[in-house]
Amino acid sequence: MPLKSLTSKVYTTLITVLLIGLAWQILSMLLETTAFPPPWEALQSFGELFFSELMPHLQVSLYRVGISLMVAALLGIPLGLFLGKNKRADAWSAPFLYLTFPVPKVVFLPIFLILLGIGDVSKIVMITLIVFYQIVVTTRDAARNVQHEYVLSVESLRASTLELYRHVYFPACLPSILTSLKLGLGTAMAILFLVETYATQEGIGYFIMNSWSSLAYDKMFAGIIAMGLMGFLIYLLLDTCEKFFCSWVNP
Amino acid sequence: MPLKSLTSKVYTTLITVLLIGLAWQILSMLLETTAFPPPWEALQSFGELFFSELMPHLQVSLYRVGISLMVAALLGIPLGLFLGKNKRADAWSAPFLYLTFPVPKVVFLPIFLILLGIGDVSKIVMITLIVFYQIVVTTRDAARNVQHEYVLSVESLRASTLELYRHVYFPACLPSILTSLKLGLGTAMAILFLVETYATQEGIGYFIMNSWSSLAYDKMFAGIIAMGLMGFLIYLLLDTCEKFFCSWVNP
Amino acid sequence: MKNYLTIESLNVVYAQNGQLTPALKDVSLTLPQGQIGAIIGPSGCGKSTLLNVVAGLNKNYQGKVLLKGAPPQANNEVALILQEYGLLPWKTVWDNVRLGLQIKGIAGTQAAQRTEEILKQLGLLHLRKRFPIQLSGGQRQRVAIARSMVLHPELLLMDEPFSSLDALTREEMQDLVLKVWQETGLTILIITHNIEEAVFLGQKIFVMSPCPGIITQEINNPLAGDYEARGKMEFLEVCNALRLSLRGRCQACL
Amino acid sequence: MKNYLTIESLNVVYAQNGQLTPALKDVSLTLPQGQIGAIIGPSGCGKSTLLNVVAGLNKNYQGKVLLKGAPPQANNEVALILQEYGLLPWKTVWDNVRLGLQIKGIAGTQAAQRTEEILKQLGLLHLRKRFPIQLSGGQRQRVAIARSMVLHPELLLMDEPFSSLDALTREEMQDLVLKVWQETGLTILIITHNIEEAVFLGQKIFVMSPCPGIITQEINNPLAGDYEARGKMEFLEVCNALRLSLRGRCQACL
Amino acid sequence: ANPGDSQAGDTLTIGSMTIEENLPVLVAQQNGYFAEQNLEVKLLTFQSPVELQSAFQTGQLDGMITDIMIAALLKSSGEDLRVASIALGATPEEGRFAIIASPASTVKSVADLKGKSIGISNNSIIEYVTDKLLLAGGVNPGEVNKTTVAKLPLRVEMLLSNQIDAIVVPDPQISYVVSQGAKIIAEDSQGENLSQSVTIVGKKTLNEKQDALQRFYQAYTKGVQAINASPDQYKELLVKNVNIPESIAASYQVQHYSEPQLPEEKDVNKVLEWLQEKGLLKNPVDYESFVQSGLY
Ligand SMILES: Nc1ncnc2c1ncn2[C@@H]1O[C@H](COP(=O)(O)OP(=O)(O)OP(=O)(O)O)[C@@H](O)[C@H]1O
Ligand SMILES: Nc1ncnc2c1ncn2[C@@H]1O[C@H](COP(=O)(O)OP(=O)(O)OP(=O)(O)O)[C@@H](O)[C@H]1O
Ligand SMILES: [Mg+2]
Ligand SMILES: [Mg+2]
Repeated sequence: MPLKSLTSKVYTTLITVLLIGLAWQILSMLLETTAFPPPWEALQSFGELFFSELMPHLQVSLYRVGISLMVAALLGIPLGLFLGKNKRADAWSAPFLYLTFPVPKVVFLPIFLILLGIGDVSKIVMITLIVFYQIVVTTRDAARNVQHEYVLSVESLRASTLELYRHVYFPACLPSILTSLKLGLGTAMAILFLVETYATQEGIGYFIMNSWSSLAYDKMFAGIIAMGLMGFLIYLLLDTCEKFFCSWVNP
Repeated sequence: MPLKSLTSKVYTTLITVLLIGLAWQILSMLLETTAFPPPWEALQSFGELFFSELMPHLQVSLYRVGISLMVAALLGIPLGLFLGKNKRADAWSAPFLYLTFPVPKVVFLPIFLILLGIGDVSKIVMITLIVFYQIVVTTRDAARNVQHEYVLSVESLRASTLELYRHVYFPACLPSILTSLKLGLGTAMAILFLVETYATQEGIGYFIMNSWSSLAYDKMFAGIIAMGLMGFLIYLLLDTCEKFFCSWVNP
Repeated sequence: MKNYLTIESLNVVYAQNGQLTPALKDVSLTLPQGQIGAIIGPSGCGKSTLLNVVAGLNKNYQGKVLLKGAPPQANNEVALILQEYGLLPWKTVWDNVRLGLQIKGIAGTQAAQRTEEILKQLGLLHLRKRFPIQLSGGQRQRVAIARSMVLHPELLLMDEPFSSLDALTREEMQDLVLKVWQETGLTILIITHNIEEAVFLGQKIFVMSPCPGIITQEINNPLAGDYEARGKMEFLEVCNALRLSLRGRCQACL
Repeated sequence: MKNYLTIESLNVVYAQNGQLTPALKDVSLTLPQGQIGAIIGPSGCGKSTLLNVVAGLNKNYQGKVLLKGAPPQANNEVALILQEYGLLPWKTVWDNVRLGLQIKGIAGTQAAQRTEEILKQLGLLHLRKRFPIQLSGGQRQRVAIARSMVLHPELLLMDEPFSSLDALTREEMQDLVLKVWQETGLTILIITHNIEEAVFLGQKIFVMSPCPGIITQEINNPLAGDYEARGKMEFLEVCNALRLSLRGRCQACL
Repeated sequence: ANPGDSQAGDTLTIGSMTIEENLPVLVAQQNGYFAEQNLEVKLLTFQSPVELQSAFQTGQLDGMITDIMIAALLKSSGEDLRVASIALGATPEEGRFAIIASPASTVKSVADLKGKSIGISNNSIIEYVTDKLLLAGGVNPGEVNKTTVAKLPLRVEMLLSNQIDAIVVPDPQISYVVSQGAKIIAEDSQGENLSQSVTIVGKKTLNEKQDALQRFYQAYTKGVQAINASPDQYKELLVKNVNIPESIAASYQVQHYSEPQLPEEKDVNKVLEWLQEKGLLKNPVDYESFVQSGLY
């Protein structure tokens, strides 16, 4: 069974890759612009550059994204669960969230620079902050909607608040949390373009922007392929987590 | 009851605004940089500029964000529900989503420009695309997790597929969909900074970036306040929708 | 009398995490049009599984299941009361009950009238604006009953429909079902754990036994539907016979 | 004998969408330590509400509710079987049953042993790796019973615990509860719709009536717990008396 | 850091974008001229001017290479800084900017630009040069449709796909778009000296690290001399560190660099006037307190 599902997964992925390549080819032929090279050109640069250039950049970005996602999850999930459980705290924090959430965090860059310097810390904190908001909102909304029946059931066992979180709120919200991590991953990769444009010469975001600036579109798209692959791998990881930890949902 | 909850909402919001102001004041005093003016300076420019400058910019941005959110929702929600319901379609589309989702859509800007021109269309399509992904992923994950019991219950009434969507999948996923709209709103506002930097002199994103590049930090922060307010209002709208349409969740 | 329901050598196996659980094995039964069949059997013997197959909800079966000669999904005139009620938490009592009519394309005043009538009969009208979560267990169960009765189906499938009702309300409900049955001549298949109920309602009583579920006995019961019979010796005798037949179940599985 | 449970003029009102539904009005009752109390009454009369208050789940009440002289939340020795089972869908049968022990701080082999024992007694051991959604209705109900019995509580609150069980399994369960009660001398408060069950188990039987819920009668029943009595005339007489008492309910509310 | 601390003077952090102005610093780094001076110079690159100036403003940088406009804006917004030298543009030929028409457009001269759209980035040297070039060609800047496109590659792409009639860019983008068929309409390499990029330093650095700055300029001067002596030798370094499109890298010429010098007062005043006209100066800026002499 697992083997079969693995083969079929590989199969669909391959077909998808071929289809994407085909669409790409057609589009690049239609557009006839250097800004959108045909897929084989990008693939060729990808192959050439993978070990020499792309890998180190990917590693740096992976590190930044990985740390940020983890920190954001470690802070955001408990806070979200707390707010979703406690109507009072929620009512008090909601205006704060609602006022600050829509403000793009980019504008706080100067403050971050002063407080944290121009090194990796400010970059990681920036990604973390943005992903954190997404995780908090998703987790809170999920925790708000946890069926009261389950809470009562575990409360009747005289569970402490901590145990309620552990046995009810967390598992009940886990599917939503994993969704928010997936979204957070997408967001984090997008923010790479923001934070890897200052004071660094490393990272896949820098690589792509730099290739773009020097109008080296084949390199740029090689970077995009690498980015897609990196995201794909983290995604697979999250998906496996979902299969494993949420096997109770419509098993 | 509704009146009381309204007053308490206004009350917490006011307190929150005051607290944010205080934190801002303290931080700006500590940082001592022109890049982070004290709140009253920003407020003063906000007051001065609100009707003359900010309003028109806000209107333009609101239009762009509003249209994008709506289009993204109209396309993303049905697709998400469809993928969540149909395991087959999901299995086929998943690799595509997983490969393309983590690629920041910014890199497709040149292609969009070529295909759609430099006007509002390419801006709106850009925002739409990014928000669309978030809505699809959230809705799909929510639809996957709809309790099978409800589906069976309505299937036993010999409901057509369309009716299943209408009476089961859509209402069951509505809380998640509203969450994704909130997140989408935040994302859309962040992308304003990207799409309002080309070929436009309008929009709050342009206003803020323009103030920033001309080092008019008081104006910049006046713009940030306006942005926060605009987000806040859309948020309130979404929250009211949630109260209204999801009153069945732990009533 | 023509058979409304025909089941021949039905087999159902649940697959979960790579493990197979046989739930029904080689089950055959027939139910003539306009009759009431009662299924009785120990917990976990496959009664609900059987009903789900007949209702067309479980398409994953081997064997032949025909409703008026057609496969279950093709039949539009079936109504099912699920064991767990199956109420939609996002719809009020009123909307839950009206849903079936809406799906059948019956709308407007006719739907409203029928909904109101059934809610009144089941003593639920004052609760029509509530959500299921705001009801007591018995009230929820009655909403589930209303939801299927309002459809005026040809075949009514009931999975322990009165389990959460007090004795009195239960008797009222039995009477109501019987009244509707007498008036409209619909076919009914009911699962129950209550031996008296099975004997009072079931013209054909199917006794099931688990591991995997099979039908061990089929009793033709002429006393069914006779209000007078309820207290009589004859009635109690059938009940006792049924009780004995139930005792002889497979012990290996528990 | 000291009273384990004392309730004095308890009032509960549900507030929903600005509308108030009185559920219990001026309810008083006492239950001595080591006795079995049975609550019987029509659907929607507030039985579950009462039990939730005693279990400490509903803190929104007026009046006095004391368990061993302390408010319900302070009591650590209560176990509750919820009407809707209250199983966590994300835990297997095994984990659902073990959860209470885990929360009580009992872990390791002792917890595993107790869990295994109770699952065996209830015929569920072979299902231990399944999730609740993979069980039949009656199996779920038995898991809910196992979940509270494994705790060895001082006070066992049961909300229609046997409603989804077939007659035989039901009797087995009744016997099991009785056996545990005789062995450990715990106090039990059970809600049931089954008149025979109330008479067989309840040393004190509380009859409730709705709109809003009040206790109309309190019957002291010396026959309770007597296996021999089950078939006897005396037993049937008490049952009949109880049935009559239940008929005299308020008709206004339905 | 303490002014008396000898260690403190040994590191200078300079911010810049990936532009040709960086070459002397890069050469000095590569050839060890800074090391000779017992100096460590960190060159941090940014992809957009906003981030660069934020980093400078928040005290992360000792100095930065930027437009004279941004320097003036920063100065007038209260930032205590000085222009230490011209980075590029001491002569008109250095640091070329040009108005370029798209391959398909009919624009042949500056006069043809009336009513056409020009892609620029506003409040910057680009806009200043655009205005001046338009005026020199007899067109009022108000008569053209200035379109802001902040990102350089985007501006280039929009021109090449004929989304826009003309753009204003510096080198190497000029060479690139010309190689793709676009036409230069006007450039600032002849006549009046318009475009100057400058190196600015914060007052704090001036006070605390004056000695280090002097040594920096000695090394910098050696770098400039080395480049001018054999430009081709440093082409590879330039191509690697500055975004020179591959397709033109082969034919690309390393330009002439000037030794450090201060911008002339009249050039600075023209810029200040322009800023004043646009209402961008919060406080007046005067030449004397704007530049710093005596570093080289
Ligand atoms: N959340 C709620 N909001 C409003 N009313 C409620 C809520 N829960 C229960 N009620 C009402 O309170 C009354 C008592 O409910 P309760 O669940 O205690 O009844 P019960 O005696 O357990 O009935 P049953 O035998 O049907 O389970 C009912 O009329 C019910 O409609
Ligand atoms: N989704 C499932 N996966 C695996 N096994 C299942 C699943 N659903 C039911 N079963 C098993 O199939 C058997 C029959 O289940 P079914 O629900 O039909 O029993 P039932 O006769 O209705 O019992 P009850 O009287 O307790 O409701 C049971 O042993 C049950 O454990
Ligand atoms: Mg069943
Ligand atoms: Mg109840």
